[in-house]
Amino acid sequence: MSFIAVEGKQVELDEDGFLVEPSDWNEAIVSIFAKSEDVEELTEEHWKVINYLREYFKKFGMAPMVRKMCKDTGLTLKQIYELFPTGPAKGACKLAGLPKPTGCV
Amino acid sequence: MSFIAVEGKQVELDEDGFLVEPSDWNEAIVSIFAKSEDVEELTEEHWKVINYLREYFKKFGMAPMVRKMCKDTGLTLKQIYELFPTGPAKGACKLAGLPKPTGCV
Amino acid sequence: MAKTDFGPPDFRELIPPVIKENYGKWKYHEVPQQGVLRHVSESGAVLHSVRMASPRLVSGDFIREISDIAEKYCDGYLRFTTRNNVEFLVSDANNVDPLLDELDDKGYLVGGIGNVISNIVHTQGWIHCKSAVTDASGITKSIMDDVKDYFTGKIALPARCRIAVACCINMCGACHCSDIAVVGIHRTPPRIDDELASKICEIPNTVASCPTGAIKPNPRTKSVTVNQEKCMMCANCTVVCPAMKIMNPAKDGVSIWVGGKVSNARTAPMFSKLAIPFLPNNAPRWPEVTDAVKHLIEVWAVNAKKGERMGEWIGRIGWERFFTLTDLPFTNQHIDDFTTAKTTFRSTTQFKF
Amino acid sequence: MAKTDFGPPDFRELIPPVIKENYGKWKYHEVPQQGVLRHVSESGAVLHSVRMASPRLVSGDFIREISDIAEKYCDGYLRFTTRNNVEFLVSDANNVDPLLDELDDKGYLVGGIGNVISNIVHTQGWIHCKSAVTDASGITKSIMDDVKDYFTGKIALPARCRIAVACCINMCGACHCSDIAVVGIHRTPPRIDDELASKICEIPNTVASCPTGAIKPNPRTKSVTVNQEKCMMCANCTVVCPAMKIMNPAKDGVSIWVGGKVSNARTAPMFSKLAIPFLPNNAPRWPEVTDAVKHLIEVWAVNAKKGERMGEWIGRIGWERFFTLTDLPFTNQHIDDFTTAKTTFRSTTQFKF
Amino acid sequence: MEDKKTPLLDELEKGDWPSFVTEIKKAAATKKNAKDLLNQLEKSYGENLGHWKHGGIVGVKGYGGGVVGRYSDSPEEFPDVAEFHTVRVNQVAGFFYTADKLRQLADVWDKYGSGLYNMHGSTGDIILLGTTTENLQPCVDELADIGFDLGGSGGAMRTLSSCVGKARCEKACIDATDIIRDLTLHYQNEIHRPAFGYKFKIKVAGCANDCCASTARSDLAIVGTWRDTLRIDNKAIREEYVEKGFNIVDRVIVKCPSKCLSWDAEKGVLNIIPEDCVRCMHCINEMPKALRVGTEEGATLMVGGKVAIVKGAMIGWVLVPFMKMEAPYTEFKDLLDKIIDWWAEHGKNRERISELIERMGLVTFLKAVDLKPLPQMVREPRSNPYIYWSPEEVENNG
Amino acid sequence: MEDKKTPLLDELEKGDWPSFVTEIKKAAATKKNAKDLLNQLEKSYGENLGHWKHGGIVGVKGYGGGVVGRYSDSPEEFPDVAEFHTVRVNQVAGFFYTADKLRQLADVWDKYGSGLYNMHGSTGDIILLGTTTENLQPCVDELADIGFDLGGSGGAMRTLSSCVGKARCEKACIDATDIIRDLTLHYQNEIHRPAFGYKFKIKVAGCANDCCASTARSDLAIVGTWRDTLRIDNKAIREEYVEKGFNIVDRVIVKCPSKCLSWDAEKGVLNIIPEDCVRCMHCINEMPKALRVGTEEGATLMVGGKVAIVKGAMIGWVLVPFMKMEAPYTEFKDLLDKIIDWWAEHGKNRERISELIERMGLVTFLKAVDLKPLPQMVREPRSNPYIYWSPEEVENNG
Ligand code: SRM
Ligand code: SRM
Ligand code: SRM
Ligand code: SRM
Ligand code: SF4
Ligand code: SF4
Ligand code: SF4
Ligand code: SF4
Ligand code: SF4
Ligand code: SF4
Ligand code: SF4
Ligand code: SF4
Repeated sequence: MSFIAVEGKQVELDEDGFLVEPSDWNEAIVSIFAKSEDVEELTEEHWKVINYLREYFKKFGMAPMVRKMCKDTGLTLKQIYELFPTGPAKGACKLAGLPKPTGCV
Repeated sequence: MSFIAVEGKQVELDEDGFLVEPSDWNEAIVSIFAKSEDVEELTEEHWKVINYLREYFKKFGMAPMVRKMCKDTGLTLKQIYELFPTGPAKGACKLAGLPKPTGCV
Repeated sequence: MAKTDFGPPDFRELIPPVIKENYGKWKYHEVPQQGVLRHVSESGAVLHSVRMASPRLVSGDFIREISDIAEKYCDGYLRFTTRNNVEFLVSDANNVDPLLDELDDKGYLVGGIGNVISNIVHTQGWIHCKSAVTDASGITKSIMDDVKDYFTGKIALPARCRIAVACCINMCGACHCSDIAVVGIHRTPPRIDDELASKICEIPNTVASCPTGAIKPNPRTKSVTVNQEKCMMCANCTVVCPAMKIMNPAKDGVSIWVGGKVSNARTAPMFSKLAIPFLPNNAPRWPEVTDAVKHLIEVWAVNAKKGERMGEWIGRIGWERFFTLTDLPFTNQHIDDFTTAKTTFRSTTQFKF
Repeated sequence: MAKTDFGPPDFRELIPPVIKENYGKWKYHEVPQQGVLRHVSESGAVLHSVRMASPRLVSGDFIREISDIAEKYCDGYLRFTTRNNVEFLVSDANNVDPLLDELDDKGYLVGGIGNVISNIVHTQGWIHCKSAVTDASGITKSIMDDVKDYFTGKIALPARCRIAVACCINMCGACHCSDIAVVGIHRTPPRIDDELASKICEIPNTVASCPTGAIKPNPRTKSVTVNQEKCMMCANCTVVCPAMKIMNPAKDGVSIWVGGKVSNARTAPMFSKLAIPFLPNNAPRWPEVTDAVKHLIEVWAVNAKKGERMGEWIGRIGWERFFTLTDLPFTNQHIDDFTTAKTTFRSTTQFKF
Repeated sequence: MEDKKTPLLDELEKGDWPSFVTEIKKAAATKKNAKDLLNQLEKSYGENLGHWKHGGIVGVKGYGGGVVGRYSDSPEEFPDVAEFHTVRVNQVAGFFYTADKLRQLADVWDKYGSGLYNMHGSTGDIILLGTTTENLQPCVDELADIGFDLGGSGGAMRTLSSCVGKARCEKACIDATDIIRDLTLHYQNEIHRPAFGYKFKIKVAGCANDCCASTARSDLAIVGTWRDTLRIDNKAIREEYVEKGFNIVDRVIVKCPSKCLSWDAEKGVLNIIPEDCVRCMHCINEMPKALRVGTEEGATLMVGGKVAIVKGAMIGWVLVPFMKMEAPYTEFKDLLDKIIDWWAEHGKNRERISELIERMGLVTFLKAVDLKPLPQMVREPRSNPYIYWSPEEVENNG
Repeated sequence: MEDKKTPLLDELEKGDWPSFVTEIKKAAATKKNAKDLLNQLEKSYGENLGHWKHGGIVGVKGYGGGVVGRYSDSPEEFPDVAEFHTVRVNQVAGFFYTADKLRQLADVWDKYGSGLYNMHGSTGDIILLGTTTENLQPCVDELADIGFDLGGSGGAMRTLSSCVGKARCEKACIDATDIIRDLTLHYQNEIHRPAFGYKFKIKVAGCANDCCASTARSDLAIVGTWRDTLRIDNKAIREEYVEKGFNIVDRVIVKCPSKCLSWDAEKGVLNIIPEDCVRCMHCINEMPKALRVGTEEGATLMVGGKVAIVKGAMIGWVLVPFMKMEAPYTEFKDLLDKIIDWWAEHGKNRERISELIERMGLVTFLKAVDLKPLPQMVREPRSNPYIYWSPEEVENNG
């Protein structure tokens, strides 16, 4: 567990750097997470993915499967990795403020 | 198929003497059915069973199983047969205006 | 009130004296000739039973005629078998041959014992059942005409072969454990009369009746709907709800199943498995069905080892070889997709090409 | 960007010349002595492989030591087996004995070939896995200490006996097809931290994770509920949802399963079946578990015919005899109640008293 | 009634096997309903379509079952089978009859029905094929006069049946006919007044040859067996079989499923490992003059046999490996009462007992009927790790 | 760091079998995290409780898997394993190494990790046991320098593994090591960037002995087999076996599952009915010097092997009875692509392919991957009458 300062507020992160409190999420946090996840600059494409993930989660209570995400956003897996070098789970989901994916490892 | 006159109205019966149109059911019909089913006199006990069946059907969309009916009405199977000599299915259900039981034969 | 609950007549009053005296004391039996059983008691007493084919559906004339015969040769004692043959219980050994002669004269067939095809166990069909896809009696008669030499023992078989015919998958003949089973099937889903259903259908029961969960209540029509992709055309819903109809003369048909058995001899009992998913329902003599049954019997008879019933033979050679030897196509229909389907998939590299 | 997607080193560059030259041309092998394989090629070339036990979890020292040994006797060539033993690939036959001597000197065990107990396939346990009910390495070590004479071939066995240990029913060691499997189990249902679940739980996934459908969403708490009567304590939900906890040191334990196999030799592959539903999780040496395993091996070794693996032996004598001979109680837990349970019920009067 | 032609059915009078069409025609000579049955059947043959309506709920006083109602869907065309109900008459145990008894039956049925019979129905009843609603009560009353009672139908205990058993079979380990007679009398109420959610069938086979297909066709099958060793007469083996050229090794030894037999050709002796024998009957079947079942007789009870509807066919599962079966069969009846009670209590509409066991679990069922789990009950123990532990079991084990 | 005592673990240094505790201690001599691993483990041994937290999602650039994250739940007590991630390194096909290669590996891991290894993990990877988040990227970078790449984890194609195959086994009918090397290279993206709903495992066994447990442990197993007749050297049978006292009848003939072998003792000849042989390997296993696999080599593909979660364990089902396996394995890859595509499209989260096939039906799956139904795919045809007919099939059949 650790804390980061976001706009003056202490925000708690778990050991993987995911938000502990989902409601802490905001755009400023995205910029901070972007750095740790090797995203150089947040483009429109990044936001497209982030917004898609947030909406999907809101609607279905879980993260989409990667293939679905590619289909729905029109991005290839390769493009996703170009956008989020640490991958959809560790990268994109973190930036989107989703709970840490617990699928299989 | 056949018809009987009930309070001036022609009521249609199927070949087993069950009502074709469930909404045709009324108390006068019970008395008519009572005769064909060897029920000599309609007592309070009879009505208890009839009302129970109708309510059960309304609630669950099907007739109760015989054992359940005995339990719920507090009557033994023997008593049911004393009340309705042609039995729960052919006798009691018919008087109660339920659809013809189609369980196993 | 009429007399009730007294049960059937007491069998003890309807058995011949030799049985009464040797009840539970039978020591062994032999089969002096096809159609005749000779049971010998510990006391040395002997009973001959002569087995005669019956169509099962019989008239009063038949009942009276066999009664007459029984009186003539068996002091009136006779029985039926669990496969609906008639057995004359002959106490006086001298009566056996005359009895056989009379039966022969009258054109009755004698046989059905041991490694033969005994009478077909079958069901009501169009003669009395509302669910019948086909006519069990008709198919039975057509098959038995063709295979009667296996009943009389004229042609030998490796083992017994038990055939059953059911007019629908309710399988009142318990086809599910027969060497060869013939079963009427539907191939199109039921149609619903919503208007009628709203009056007559016990909807929860109808929903529950569907093995594949294809039926859902339809609150709008106060009826039900059927998911066509899930429906396996089993007709069970139509038994429960009179507003559902499934009969489709143009598309209904007959299926053939093989390899079941009931006895625990050698192997555990076995279910019959699908051999031919569909044959046309071709009354009055069902040539496609009789040909298929004969063909199955012949392939088995030629290839099985002595003592191997249909299912034991297939167990030894494997289903892939069965389909090759019988030259039957293996189709989508053969692959199970019901609840325990996965237990029927082959989890080994052991197979034959 | 770092180099990616290039795959592992090419095995062709890591095999000894004798393998390169005789690749695909091996003709037969023999086992001159336990722990040594002698493969002969069509060309007449010979390769000796010397198999040595490994604890699987090894240190850099170990890696360097076996490298040194390999260099000394095998030009540096060695491999690991699919059961985590080390195999020294000796091209020069003259090096076999010196190698064996050195291994012996150093206290390494040689063996594991043929009708023996080879290395146990096991899993991470408390050493690295969050799901571990028990410690697989510890149980493995405890068992192998006890049965090492079966590894080295000092005591003979009727056939191979493959043991696997898994620290939870995820069974990363694939216990499900082992002659003997040791599996950590829970016996109490999971507890839910509703507060945490409301933040972190992907509820649909958690609901879907339950094999028995015991989990339902709880809209009130934005969490889930567990139906205790349906819960079989499998822990799958706890893998999916960090807010569900199932560890219960006082009640968790170890189960033992027998009769599985993987090869298609003689019989199809078989699943392991439950033999002992519960033994205490008694670290550091699990005496109840090691005793049980030893006992199972001994009963099998005494009673099986030559060549019969555990499952084949049980197949011949029947499970009822297995429980008698091993003197193990047959309990409610042994009776299957999962989706294909009915296919495990005995549908024949064939059994032994 | 004009005499309709039946060219299709006439085809079924050809051939050597006895013809049911001929039988119907015989009845039709005097019976109008038999004639119309033929006519309607001819129509079915032409159209590939049955002509009986759904349903039919008719009966006689005091009984809830025993009659299967039928109405033609074309009563105008076939007025004489407009009503054509069958009467299920409880057969005599072992299907034993005398000429007199059969004639009495025929007399009654000639009077009230079509004069057509199924000898017998698949469950075991005498099926009297076709009469009118009006005739039902008098027919049943007159059947009672000659000692015949109705069998079962609907959600009831069904007519019990058995193989011939000790009456005529040397292999019978239990008195099958007596058992069904006793149970039939004991359970008259359960047979005649349907009070269950579905049918419940009982069949009794004298031995594991199961000549009445009990494990395939009955919710509770009673199958004769023995606990000691089968009896071997080595002299008879030699003289009646081996010396007459019978290949005992091929026909018996290698086919023994438990491989517990061996033939000592030198001594002419058959050896058996008694505790390995699974009493499959095969060796006894092959050499009936030399081998006999053991003497410590009893039965194995198998629960749950049935055909496919709804959850798939089942062959009965071992419930009690061995039970002595001595009149009045009190131990058996006590158990049966518990079984039926549990099923009637928990079973849904049209749910057979095996389906209920499948739904609730065998262990739950065993607990309800006070039976201990036994390895004989299963082909194999569970292979999946989804073990349920009750809190008490957790306490007891550690 | 004070030197904690580990009396419980010390018990596991006793006995002759090599001790993992000793190994950890060796590493602990120089590695603080190995030492704390030992300490935390000691605590687990004392409490019967693991001390790793749930989750752990760490990784390296460009890869979505290959690392299993782990955090201690008592980081204050065991600071050196506060982060203790394992790195799954793709093993060399056939698990072949040279001393040099191993030492290179050890050098990297000494630098960045605990100095502890699983040789190998159950899927086949080299498991580097424990490092920090910080060290991950440099460690993986240096592994790349010595030619080692990551394996799979998560919803990906997992690291492929095989038996030793043609490299050292006379029984291999396919080139197992080459196949996994080729497929591994071909499917790098699927291995390294999880895009499926769950894991997908492939294992290759050279023959039906299945020395890598492929049918039990992989969603798609490739098992070597042959189509012609196994090769018999009767001279070798006589000289190497029978004449040396080997009981060929007991050990081979009666154990042949298809009973297609017979031994002509007089002529000293082994007879086979070739078309009956199910290629189980037993006879070849027993007499390796005399019998060999056939020459028309290929593979049987088995789909669906896995362990219990969620729907119960499965042993792979025959999907393709025989496929030639020749580099570059195009026919195989085409089929695999179809299989994975169908699964990825229809599979739910955490649903293995066998579970999807079970849910949607084998026939649906076969249609999707363009395979015809074959009797080899089933142990037996259906016994229940619940047959689905598509409207087209109804049209075609009648
Ligand atoms: C008369 C009858 C019993 C009855 O109460 O009516 C009967 C009587 C005998 N059976 Fe049976 N079985 C009778 C139906 C059955 C059935 C049930 C069925 O077919 O529906 C079976 C189970 C069939 C199955 O497994 O699918 C049956 C399986 C056997 C067997 C075991 C056969 C096998 O090897 O699988 C034997 C043993 C034998 O034949 O040696 C047997 C043996 C016998 C013996 C030899 C017993 C004896 O010692 O008296 C009897 C005469 C032999 C015969 O008919 O071949 N009986 N027998 C039934 C005659 C039916 C018929 O008319 O054909
Ligand atoms: C080295 C190894 C392959 C590898 O790539 O690493 C291997 C190598 C051989 N196996 Fe294996 N098997 C190896 C794991 C397996 C496995 C997998 C497992 O145990 O997890 C199996 C399946 C086990 C099972 O069925 O559960 C396996 C089942 C067999 C069999 C069939 C045994 C049987 O009768 O059921 C044979 C045939 C034989 O032994 O005659 C066999 C035969 C052989 C032969 C004789 C093949 C040959 O001609 O070279 C090899 C040496 C025999 C030996 O070790 O006993 N190998 N063998 C594996 C050694 C593991 C170890 O260290 O002990
Ligand atoms: C008459 C008889 C067939 C025959 O020609 O012999 C028969 C006829 C019918 N059976 Fe049956 N069953 C008959 C023995 C059987 C058997 C065999 C047995 O009892 O040994 C079975 C298989 C064993 C079993 O019970 O599982 C059998 C399994 C069914 C089923 C499927 C039950 C299931 O659980 O799967 C049904 C469907 C139902 O109950 O709705 C059924 C339903 C029916 C109905 C009542 C269909 C209906 O709803 O109208 C048939 C009435 C036909 C009629 O109009 O007469 N019948 N039925 C048999 C009863 C005669 C008798 O009392 O002796
Ligand atoms: C490391 C390894 C065990 C070992 O000690 O060798 C392992 C370790 C884990 N397995 Fe596994 N599995 C390992 C091989 C297997 C195998 C064997 C195989 O692949 O041949 C199986 C059985 C085969 C199969 O896939 O069905 C296996 C079946 C599972 C399952 C159950 C999957 C199922 O469908 O039933 C899970 C549960 C899950 O995925 O959530 C699982 C989950 C896990 C997790 C990721 C548990 C978790 O969620 O944290 C374990 C991580 C432990 C850790 O901290 O390192 N592991 N797991 C094996 C991988 C090493 C490698 O890459 O070589
Ligand atoms: S099998 Fe079907 S059609 Fe035939 S009698 Fe039984 S329920 Fe009727
Ligand atoms: S026919 Fe059978 S499968 Fe189809 S809807 Fe009716 S009950 Fe369901
Ligand atoms: S078996 Fe369970 S506890 Fe052990 S490593 Fe696998 S997932 Fe972890
Ligand atoms: S432990 Fe298993 S059975 Fe129990 S609720 Fe969780 S997933 Fe379901
Ligand atoms: S079941 Fe047994 S006792 Fe009954 S008739 Fe058949 S062989 Fe005889
Ligand atoms: S009864 Fe069956 S199991 Fe017993 S000895 Fe005879 S053949 Fe073998
Ligand atoms: S699976 Fe076959 S080819 Fe591979 S090592 Fe084992 S015996 Fe050899
Ligand atoms: S490989 Fe197996 S099936 Fe084929 S002959 Fe040899 S033992 Fe028989």
